[in-house]
Amino acid sequence: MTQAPVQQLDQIFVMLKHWLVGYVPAAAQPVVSSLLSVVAILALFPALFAFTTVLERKGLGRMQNRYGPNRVGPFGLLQPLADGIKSLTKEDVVPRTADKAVHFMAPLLLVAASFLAYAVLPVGRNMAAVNLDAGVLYFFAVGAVAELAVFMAGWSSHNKYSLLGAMRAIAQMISYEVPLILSSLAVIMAAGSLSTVEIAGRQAGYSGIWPHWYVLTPWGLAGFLLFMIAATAETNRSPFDLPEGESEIIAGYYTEYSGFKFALFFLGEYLGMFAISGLGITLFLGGWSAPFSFLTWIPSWIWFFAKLLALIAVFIWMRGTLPRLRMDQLMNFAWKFMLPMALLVMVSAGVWRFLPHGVLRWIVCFVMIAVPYVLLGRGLLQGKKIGKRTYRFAE
Amino acid sequence: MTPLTGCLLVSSLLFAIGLGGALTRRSAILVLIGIELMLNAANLNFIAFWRYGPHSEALTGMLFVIFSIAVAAAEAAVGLALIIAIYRHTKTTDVQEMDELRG
Amino acid sequence: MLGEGIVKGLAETARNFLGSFVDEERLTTVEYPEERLPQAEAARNFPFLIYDGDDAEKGLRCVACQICEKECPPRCIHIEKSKDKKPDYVGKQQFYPAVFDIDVSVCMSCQICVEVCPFEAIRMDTQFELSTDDRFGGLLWTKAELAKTNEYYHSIHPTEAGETDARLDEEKAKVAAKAKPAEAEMQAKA
Amino acid sequence: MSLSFLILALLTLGGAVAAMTLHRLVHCVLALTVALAGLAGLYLNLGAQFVGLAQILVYVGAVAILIVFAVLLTRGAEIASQMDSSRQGRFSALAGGVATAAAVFAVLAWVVLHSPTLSAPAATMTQVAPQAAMQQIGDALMRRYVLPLEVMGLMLTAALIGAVILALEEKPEAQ
Repeated sequence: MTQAPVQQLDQIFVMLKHWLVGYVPAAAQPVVSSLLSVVAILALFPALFAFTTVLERKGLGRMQNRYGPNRVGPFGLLQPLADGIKSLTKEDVVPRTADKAVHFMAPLLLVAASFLAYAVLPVGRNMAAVNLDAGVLYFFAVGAVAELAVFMAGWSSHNKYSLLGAMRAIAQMISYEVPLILSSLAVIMAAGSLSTVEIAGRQAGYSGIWPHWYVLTPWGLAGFLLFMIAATAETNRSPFDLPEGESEIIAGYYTEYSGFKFALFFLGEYLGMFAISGLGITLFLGGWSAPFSFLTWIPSWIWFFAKLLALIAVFIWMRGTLPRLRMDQLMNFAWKFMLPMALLVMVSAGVWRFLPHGVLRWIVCFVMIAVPYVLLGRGLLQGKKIGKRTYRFAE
Repeated sequence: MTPLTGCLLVSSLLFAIGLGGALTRRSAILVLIGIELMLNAANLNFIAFWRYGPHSEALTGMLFVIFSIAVAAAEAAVGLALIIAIYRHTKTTDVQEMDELRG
Repeated sequence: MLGEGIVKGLAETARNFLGSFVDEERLTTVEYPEERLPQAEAARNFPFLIYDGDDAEKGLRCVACQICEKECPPRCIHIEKSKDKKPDYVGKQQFYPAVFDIDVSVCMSCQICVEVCPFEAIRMDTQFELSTDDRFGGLLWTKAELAKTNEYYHSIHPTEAGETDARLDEEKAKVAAKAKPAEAEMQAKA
Repeated sequence: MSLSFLILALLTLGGAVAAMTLHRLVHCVLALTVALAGLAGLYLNLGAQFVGLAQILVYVGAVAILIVFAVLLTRGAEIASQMDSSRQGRFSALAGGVATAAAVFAVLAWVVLHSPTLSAPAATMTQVAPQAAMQQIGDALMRRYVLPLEVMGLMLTAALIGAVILALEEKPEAQ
């Protein structure tokens, strides 16, 4: 008897959509159905963005032993509203030498690309806007468009800092896309599907109380960590925020943007962060499934957003902790550490698949990743690049 | 006009545009862009024939395009590396200026 | 091992984050309009003019000598000397400033006017909440706005005011001492 | 010939024309991106989901960015139109190129419109979109086409190394 209302709560949005779609003529139903999904995404994630900006500023403040915004509204929760009004009423300055059309299109393209990525994210049971056969591929393809938007912004501004920022951003995004895709490839291999819905579904089972999440395997854990590091770089978040390093190149590729376009860049960046966190959750953290079998009565969409908020908190935590990398450190890290480790994770996932269940495969897979990690780390640290810093002074 | 004919016409027009560009433009990078366009025109043909032709379950056209995309990526990488190497020596990307071997 | 430092750093920030909720002492922020830090005694901002007694016009120590006007590096002081004279604190007849304006939007708080003033008439204020919506008139202070009592001076810079008063008293005593023998002589002659 | 096909074809061809005629190189590359994205849309429209997405991933995400990088690294040649107008005989070269392209298009179009196979009744053609599940593509790649796949991997590696060596800065000590 208790099962029914729980399931209804779980599917409440799906049922709501069906109920709404039922009111339109049959011919228009597919259009209306997808429009409803789009509207839900367009409403939900910017709201999450607004909430996250407060969360981030308050969290960072607490890490630095200060309060953060607490004046606008209760606990400063209306701060994003004030920020939004501020950026909307500001003058929109376009440099005289800027390439006007490209300059105008760049933020729009970035935000559009970021929104498109949400189409394949299953935010709950039966709650993906589209179930694409090649969902993960779609996600990365759309992500590639964001790179172009960043370049357009940097180039069209006709400003050396913008161009530098754009070059840095592209170099970084291309470099980190390799480990990002390779580490998700391990999951794709294990799940045997490119569909995000299918991958999330594969992880929904339980052994005892433990879920079948890929993160709960040695290669999955390593893959998840690599994925999140690459995701941090991909979304230009600290400590990989070289493209917009305030202390070096002002604001990087959006130096010449003001007012609402600046806000759009901000929105695009955060949307990208949510989207890639959502993909990380889908691939490694079991999507919408509950972490323990006795917690399945909580609706699936609550679990997805709880995990999303947890990952956002980790992003904020990292931003509050780590200093920005240098460009050569960034590239060395991508190609000399991330890439070999991501390849190893892939091999390890294959080994995991073909070894029989038991302690043996745990040990083999763990050793396969841990030993190269230690050796690689030692090699990198002994090299002069990340060695102990020596200072030289002008004589 | 059947859908297949439409696809083929679009593809041949795309090929002609790429060819015309590659022949008339003198920047090496633009020549490369023209070549890319011609390659993509061929890809469109493969996909169109896979879609409307017989034996679509064999996926031949599709896989050919997949391989072709991979080759195109490699070609672009090597081609641009060549252009950059030449630019470093001659400080130009004009294909007309690259006439050192002309007798 | 690679990543050790990162874990340590993450632990440190986590401690700060959680600690700030448990231990209010950690939060060093003083939430300004409601609470404020006590100002240091030597704090200074913009100059003001001191007057003795109750009447700003009568008790103003300034004698319009215009030294401060000449010394002011950004030239933010404007003084117009009076035609008539009035007695100063020791009773001597002196000019007084008919107009004494300071443009605080120009003033750079260098305190040179205070140092050069021979009459202890100009001092630095500690008032800093001076924002106004009139950026020309609102920041040009006239004599009436600048004049403040000696008691106010005592309240903001007690030590310095004490020293100044001691010096003034000494001077007054000297003048009185000079006046006394003269008086005695006069009496003797008489 | 659906409306979506027409729109995508126009987008592709417009992008291609712009890519071949615009003056600034970066604009050309952006137009090329539009053309390639339109082409990806055409693939998706034709039911080739994997190829369409791979097209976006590879062309928009990698090739376009690569060309942009090359443009920025060869900044001396920023304005392509200056180059095109600097010499005599430009007009005849232009006319020759366009004429060749037009001739090629004429031949191709004639063949397409007069081919007996293509002008056969539409009934012989597959009207239902063929199914190409990811599983099938993967199977085909790993079984029937495994040798080409391996060769492709080898070629990509060779291209990677070759491109790096070509673009590598020549050190003065090497002489």
